[in-house]
Amino acid sequence: MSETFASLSLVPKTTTPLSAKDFKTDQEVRWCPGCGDYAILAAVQAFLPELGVARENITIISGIGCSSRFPYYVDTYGMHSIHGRAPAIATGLSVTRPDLSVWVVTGDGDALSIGGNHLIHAMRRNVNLKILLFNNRIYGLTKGQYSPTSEEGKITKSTPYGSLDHPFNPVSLALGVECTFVARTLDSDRKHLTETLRAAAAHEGTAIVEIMQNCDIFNDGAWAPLKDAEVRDENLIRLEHGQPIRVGASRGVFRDDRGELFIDEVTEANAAKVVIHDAHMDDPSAAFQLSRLSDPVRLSNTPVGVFRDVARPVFDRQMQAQIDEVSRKLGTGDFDRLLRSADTWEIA
Amino acid sequence: MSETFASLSLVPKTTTPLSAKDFKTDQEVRWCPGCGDYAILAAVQAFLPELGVARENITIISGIGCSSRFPYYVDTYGMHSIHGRAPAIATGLSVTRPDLSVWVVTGDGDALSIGGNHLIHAMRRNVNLKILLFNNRIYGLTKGQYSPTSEEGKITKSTPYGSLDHPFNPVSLALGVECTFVARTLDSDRKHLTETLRAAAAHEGTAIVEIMQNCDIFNDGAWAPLKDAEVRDENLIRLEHGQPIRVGASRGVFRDDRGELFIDEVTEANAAKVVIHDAHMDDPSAAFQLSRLSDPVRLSNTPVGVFRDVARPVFDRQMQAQIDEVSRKLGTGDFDRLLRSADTWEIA
Amino acid sequence: MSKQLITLDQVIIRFAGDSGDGMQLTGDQFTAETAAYGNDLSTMPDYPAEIRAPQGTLHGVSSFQLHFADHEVLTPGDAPNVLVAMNPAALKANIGLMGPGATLILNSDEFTKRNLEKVGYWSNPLEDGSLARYDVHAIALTSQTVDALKDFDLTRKEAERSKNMYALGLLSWLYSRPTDAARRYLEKKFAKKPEVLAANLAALEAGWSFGETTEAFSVYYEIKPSSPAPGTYRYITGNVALSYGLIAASVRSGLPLFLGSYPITPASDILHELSKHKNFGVRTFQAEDEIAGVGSAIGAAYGGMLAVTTTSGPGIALKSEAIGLAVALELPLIIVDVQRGGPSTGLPTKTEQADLLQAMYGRNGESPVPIVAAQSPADCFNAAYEAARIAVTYRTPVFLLTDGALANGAEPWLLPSIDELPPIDPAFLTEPNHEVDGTPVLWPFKRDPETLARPWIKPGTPGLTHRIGGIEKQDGTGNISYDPANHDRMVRLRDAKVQGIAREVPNLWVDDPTGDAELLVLGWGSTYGPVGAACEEVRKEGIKVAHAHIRLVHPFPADTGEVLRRYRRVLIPEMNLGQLALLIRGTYLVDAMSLNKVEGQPFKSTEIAAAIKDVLAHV
Amino acid sequence: MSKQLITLDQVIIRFAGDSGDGMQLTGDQFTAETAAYGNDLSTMPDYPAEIRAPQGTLHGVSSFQLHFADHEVLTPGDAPNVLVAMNPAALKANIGLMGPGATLILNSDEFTKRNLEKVGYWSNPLEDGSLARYDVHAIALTSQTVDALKDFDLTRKEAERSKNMYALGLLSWLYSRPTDAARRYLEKKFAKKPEVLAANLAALEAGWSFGETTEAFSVYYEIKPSSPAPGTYRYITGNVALSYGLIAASVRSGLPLFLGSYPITPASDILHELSKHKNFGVRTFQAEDEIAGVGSAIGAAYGGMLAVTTTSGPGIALKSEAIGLAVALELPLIIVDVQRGGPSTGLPTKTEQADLLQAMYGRNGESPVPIVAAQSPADCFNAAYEAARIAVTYRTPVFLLTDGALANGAEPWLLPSIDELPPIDPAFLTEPNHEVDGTPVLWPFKRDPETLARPWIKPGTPGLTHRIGGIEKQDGTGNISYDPANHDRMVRLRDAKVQGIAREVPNLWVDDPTGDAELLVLGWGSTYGPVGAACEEVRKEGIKVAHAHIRLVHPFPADTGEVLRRYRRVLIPEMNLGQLALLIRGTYLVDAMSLNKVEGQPFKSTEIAAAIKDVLAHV
Ligand SMILES: Cc1ncc(C[n+]2csc(CCOP(=O)(O)OP(=O)(O)O)c2C)c(N)n1
Ligand SMILES: Cc1ncc(C[n+]2csc(CCOP(=O)(O)OP(=O)(O)O)c2C)c(N)n1
Ligand code: SF4
Ligand code: SF4
Ligand SMILES: [Mg+2]
Ligand SMILES: [Mg+2]
Repeated sequence: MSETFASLSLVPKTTTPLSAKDFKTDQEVRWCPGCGDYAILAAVQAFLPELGVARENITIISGIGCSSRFPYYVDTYGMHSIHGRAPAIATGLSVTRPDLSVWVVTGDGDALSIGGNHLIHAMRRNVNLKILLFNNRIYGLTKGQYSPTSEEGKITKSTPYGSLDHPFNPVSLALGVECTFVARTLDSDRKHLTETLRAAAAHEGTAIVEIMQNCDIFNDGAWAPLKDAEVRDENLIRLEHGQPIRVGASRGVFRDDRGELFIDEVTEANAAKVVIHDAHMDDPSAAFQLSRLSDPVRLSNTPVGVFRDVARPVFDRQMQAQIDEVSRKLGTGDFDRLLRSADTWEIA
Repeated sequence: MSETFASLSLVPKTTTPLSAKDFKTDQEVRWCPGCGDYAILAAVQAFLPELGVARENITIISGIGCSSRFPYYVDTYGMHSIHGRAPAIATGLSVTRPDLSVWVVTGDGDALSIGGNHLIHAMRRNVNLKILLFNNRIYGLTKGQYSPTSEEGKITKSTPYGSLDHPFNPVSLALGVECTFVARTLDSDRKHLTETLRAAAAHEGTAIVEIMQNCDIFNDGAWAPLKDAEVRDENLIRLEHGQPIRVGASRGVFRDDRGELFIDEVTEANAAKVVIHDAHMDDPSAAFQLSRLSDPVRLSNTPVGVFRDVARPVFDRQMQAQIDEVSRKLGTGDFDRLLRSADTWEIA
Repeated sequence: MSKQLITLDQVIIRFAGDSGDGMQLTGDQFTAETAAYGNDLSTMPDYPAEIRAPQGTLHGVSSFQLHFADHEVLTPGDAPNVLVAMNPAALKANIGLMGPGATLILNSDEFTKRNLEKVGYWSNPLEDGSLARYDVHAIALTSQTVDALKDFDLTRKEAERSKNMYALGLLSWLYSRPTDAARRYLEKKFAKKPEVLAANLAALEAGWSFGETTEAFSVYYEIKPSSPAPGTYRYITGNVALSYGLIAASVRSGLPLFLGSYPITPASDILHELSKHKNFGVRTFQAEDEIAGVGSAIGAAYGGMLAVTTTSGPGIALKSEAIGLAVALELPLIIVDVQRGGPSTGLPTKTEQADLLQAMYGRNGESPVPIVAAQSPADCFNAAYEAARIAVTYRTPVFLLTDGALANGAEPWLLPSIDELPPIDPAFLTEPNHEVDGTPVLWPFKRDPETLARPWIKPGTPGLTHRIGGIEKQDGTGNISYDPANHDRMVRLRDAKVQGIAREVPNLWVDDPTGDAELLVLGWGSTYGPVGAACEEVRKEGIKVAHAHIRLVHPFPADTGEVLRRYRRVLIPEMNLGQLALLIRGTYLVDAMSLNKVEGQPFKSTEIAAAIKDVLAHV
Repeated sequence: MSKQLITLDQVIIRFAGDSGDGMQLTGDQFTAETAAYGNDLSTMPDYPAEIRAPQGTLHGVSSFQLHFADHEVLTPGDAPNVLVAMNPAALKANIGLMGPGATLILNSDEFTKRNLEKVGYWSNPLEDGSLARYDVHAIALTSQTVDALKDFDLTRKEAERSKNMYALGLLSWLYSRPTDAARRYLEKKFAKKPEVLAANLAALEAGWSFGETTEAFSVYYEIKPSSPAPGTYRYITGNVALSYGLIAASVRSGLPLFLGSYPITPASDILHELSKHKNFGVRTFQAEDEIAGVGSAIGAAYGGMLAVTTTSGPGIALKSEAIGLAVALELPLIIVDVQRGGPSTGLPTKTEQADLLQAMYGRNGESPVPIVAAQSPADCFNAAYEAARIAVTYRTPVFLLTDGALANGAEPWLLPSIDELPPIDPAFLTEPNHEVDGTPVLWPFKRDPETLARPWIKPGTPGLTHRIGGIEKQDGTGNISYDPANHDRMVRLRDAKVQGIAREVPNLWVDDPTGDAELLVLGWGSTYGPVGAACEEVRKEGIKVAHAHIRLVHPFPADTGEVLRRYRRVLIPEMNLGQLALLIRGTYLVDAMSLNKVEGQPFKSTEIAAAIKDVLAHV
């Protein structure tokens, strides 16, 4: 696909068409066999050519974790930084280089435990980042402690008697800080994952994509109800903008008098009342309500797709505009004039 | 009032009745004349006797900022810690000392800028803390830089051409991470402030109270539309559980077909349709929706009062219960047995 | 066939395979057997930073080295006598460590063309003569295991998994080890999977029998038990010993233990271990990050707990601001740094000693903190206990430095008796400690004249409400003070308090058998083993050398300067670029030389021995 | 009345009052007048940590000291000649600094019983004879100001606010200063409030006239202009000079400037200053915390900007993990630490030099970073420029240390010409820099043989896509490497790169007029002024003493050891407990003595002079 993304208007276009192969590096991929990260890597490598921009104008910044090894495997510019700080580092890059497409790859521990603060600040500022949050509900790289998305009572190396913490819902969290683009998808659903990447890439500003990812070794099957062919369709809610929100084969999402959502069989009589998904509402409340539908343990009624996608001034653009504006008003900086901006005196 | 709070069931009761005076220290209060912090201090000192617990079983932990000087002025145990870390420090105290009533005092910079991560994690864990967030929409102590709650385009020392960041809405943020008690009140409304403190104190688990506070020196009048006698009643929405949500003298909050809230004149015809506030709903969506009503700049339609107040297991209780449970199962720890828990051998 | 039994005084075995081959487990079990048999020993695991690096690659090799003997063992050993390599990658990654004549037990099943090429072997070393200098035993470990388990209802893949037990059986036979401990372990581990248990036991058995019957081995060995001090022993790793030391301090002081921590290699196992012992009242809190880890510990310390935070180097960097707060608050706090290769993420699973100066100086302002360093895996117990004792006695944060090699290394440990450990007295203040105009008042910063420690006051104590903070405090009252002279006094008082610890700790430990050595080798932390072994080695050649080892790195023991001046030369081997050396030189103006190795690997005793000879050749 | 004009060679004036009295402004304006008049000068503000501490209390006193002369001025001066005290608190807080015979100008209106008791004066010092040793001028500054403004449409309170301008007028008369600069300032400030402007100008005028007419003053003074190097001068504070140094480096190198910072006293003014200059393409980013401040700067550095992060001690503690990453990535980065009193929150508005070892060692692993220290307010320009030059040339994070006294202190500055500053060449790599089997490839860690710097490669450069990270890298290729020997090599290479800077920087600056002094006073940073002044002072008494000052604190200039060994004694005055001393002693084994003052206040030259004499008395 060579159609360009409006969001990448400042990024130089490529002249030669690229393929997934062009985004592979010579480094051996070192995840465990079966790890969900492989599928995400393949999907991203296959998707990137669609951006239509030169490889050298893409940069991927990651933190630390299994997931954060990602940049080594994608032949763009990249940085494997330190634990939790990728959004902060990427912010510095994004606001100084609007000519780059900047991606952040992070894990549930990296983004939501140690890195929670940078993440929420990047989102409120609407920094021009596409954040891929690989959520395997566990600390993989450190060999299996519970994470801020692990379900309550989780038995892990650090919680042999069960964890006590109530997990974050990453989508609710992102909506609570008014992130302008919030989506969720699955490592194993290549098509949905690719579509979600496409929507994120098209968004101007911060786009966060929670990717439900399987850790084969320390949390195998964490997302089974959403992946196993037999049950997934009954548990997943595939959000599509402008479409009625359906659950499984026969059910739908409805709203009661008090404004609360509930799920019921769709009949001919009530079909028209199925809630229509509107990802472009400025008020994040409706999206927030959808984020509350899923059961954090059984994973029933879990919406995937784009919860929210709205426009708001973008941080790097704003910063550039301010520089342009001030330069226009004051004239481009003249160092000698700056030195003399206070009272001076001459000694002969 | 000597009635005890259920939430303080593990905290020793006082035998001698206390008064506000008992909570004053010999340290000179060093805020600027006219600072809203004085009113909050007076309200807290007047309220604390109501808790019915001994002074020595109250501890106040603060970070750094003008507001964070608070503990020095209240004659309980207290710690003026470092910037942003009060929720983390208080968590360590709370989970080890369920016999204490632990309060956190923090500012908009302290809590939401540098301390954002600890704050959201304390809230998701439902640590037994009463968090008073003095929001003056500015950094006071460092002499007036914009804060994460400052309105967009704010001109301050660090943003002579206007700030670019979109502010946090602290209530939305807290609801996004499912804090079990979320409220908002005003420094200048002693009665409302005291009622809110009372409700927070009664809550088991994390209670966050955003107190809109005036900084006389660097952000005077930031909350004027909610404080000036002439206009405040038209701007404030006083939430009361179980009551219709009214706006000013004649208006009310309604819900449309798509579930969205809107504000309209209340007539005899529609009076029954005014939304009734339910702070006890498990789903935070309705409270979230209310948090979106206010305009961050003009401050019209700003709800105050308790947005959410729900029960969830409390972190210190859970930790104690786990210790009790394991001790019951394994027997109280015997060090010698522990040493011998692996294969041993004797050398004669 | 009758086989010859040869008695050895010591052996170093290295097990190596793919991350998924279970080599750590095999090593652990062989070690358990060996410990139970009564040999002294020391171990060193070495594994990749990736969870499962790609199969069959060099990156994916995981190994475990064990040194055991009929005498005292100080290190995991330099050049192994035996290498068990489960695939070509394991051979290639480790062959460089093996001296000529060493025994290689190689899993011939894995020496396929594909596997060989994956690691850059363009011909098969089993056939091309390149291993001629070694005693090679190419054994089809995988297929023999599968064969031995053919009667079990297992897929081939499942059966293959037991090949590490087969290898364990073989090695157990070869070195006359009892297999009871391994059996017990398997029984416990697979209690709920009787089929798997039976298969593993059968593989173990089969490996043993293979050794006994095959003609491949004409000799087998025994290594007599060593004769250490009498008592009850167990085998213990540094991280577990450290955890036990903290629990012991909690039990002995009556202070409940609180750990605030964030997982990080190689420190996480302390969190894992302590989280098991809730029946000791231990509260473990997995915080959102390192700052919250230490922050929560400071809160717990304020609440009157024995508070601990554990991490590795990058985590210390994050904690440094809060540690400064603990210094200003003068609260007891134990900060454990299990050092790993740096800078930055560095070599996360490798060892190093490069955080000493970070521990000393990694905070703003004059912020003195005592530093205790553990010197062997079992010694982590004593070091942790001592750190807790100092923290409580002096009301101060204390650094406890270990490293990756100590944390994962293991050795036999003579079990202590809790009652014989030195007492730790929290001595909480419960009454006003000062008088102003005849009225009793609390002065939270009034110091003990001896230790200069301030009182520790638990919230909840009536009559002693007070506030503390990170701003400079007035001497005595603890109120905020911007007075210049007071600040200077407080800075010096905090420093004097820490320096004063030197008064009551033992003198510098020195081992100088002849008393007239010219060279002193000065070590700290985990160089204890290799320095000790090197000294023994060169002494056998008649070389006179002394070994001093610093346990309390800050402040230095009171007699350190005096000891240093007794020797013409001082050599300081460190796994860094000379951090202790800087402190020793700067403090005592002694021209100490550095021997530096920053390879993520412990010193070999031969490396130190060579340096000793080199220095002495130039005296 | 005819008054006597006396010519002085120097004067030290201290303005003191309540935080709300506008003393900083008065001081600034008097300074501006004085600078414009052509005196050399040095200033030191001193204000409380609270925004507005309670009125009339000791905590609330804010003061501003100015030293000006007809010759070169090195410090803000020790004992002021004149104290202007706007209330009893200001008198009480400062009287201890005043020598006998000093002039006190006291605002008698404020010496009420209530105000006196508030600060513990139980009798009125204006009446009780306790000020007999001084030349006291009790003047009703407040009511005279109100009187002077009675024709303006102002409330009494509003009128009172101008009392600082009245005092400024009086002092300007007393020292024959022109008031044009103050007028211009007021005109600009109150351009939109003509009434207030007029009132302030009237107060200024009235103060001057009062001096001229009152009998209280029978003499007035003049201090002739000093005769510095010819050129254009302005008055500048350290923080502004530092900001300009960074902008100059940006202009000269062509690298856009990026600042990632979080506000903290006394560093915030750099953020404030830089945020004004967006027309230089300067991007300032007020981050959510210090970690994001440095993190964003690392991102910007990777993007090819001149990246800076600014903070004070506690902020450095927080940034330390990320600085370690910058060391591993080998990216240019300037880290500014405006040091303040520690540990922890300490004395946030006071000065100290106690972060040197934090800058050296406050990171995990071997993590060497060059350190540049500024030595006077105006010198912050040069130091910042030099830090930027080193960062870019060597692809390394560089620490730039200043302190509270330098940051807020001010002095006249001879304006530089941008074209004469040394060039800074980003020299971005744009093509492959290596060949493998004849194919050109990029080796992101291939080093310049001279500087050992690696290439800097901007994202967006075609053909050079590559990944970098905090894990140890293979020498040359930059790929992840766990190889032991490679790690050792990389650790030593990073160290050698930083050590190598010593080769190309100037020799140690030494001032030894006679060439045969026995004592060397060695300083760094802001002790430059007081050490220099102390040396001049004692030299007047015929004492021979040398002064050396270290600008590049790490690595030390190449000839440092040689210089040190030229002197029998070395004395190192520091506002800490001996941090440079440890490094000097440890590096050169020279028995340097320390003179330590940790009071949150700069050294007085007399304190250093006394120490010099003391040392020489014992040589
Ligand atoms: C400062 C710091 N603290 C801790 C660690 C150890 N650490 C590395 S990755 C990780 C968590 C990984 O979890 P997640 O982000 O979910 O990534 P995953 O491995 O599951 O993909 C931790 C705690 C570190 N590298 N640095
Ligand atoms: C680590 C660290 N960074 C920065 C500071 C400087 N600082 C002190 S208070 C503060 C912000 C205060 O704002 P807020 O929390 O809103 O409190 P307020 O003064 O407005 O009550 C800052 C940036 C500090 N003390 N420590
Ligand atoms: S540990 Fe889990 S997340 Fe990490 S590489 Fe292995 S399977 Fe993937
Ligand atoms: S600066 Fe503002 S917040 Fe701080 S004490 Fe003064 S008025 Fe209050
Ligand atoms: Mg994870
Ligand atoms: Mg504030």
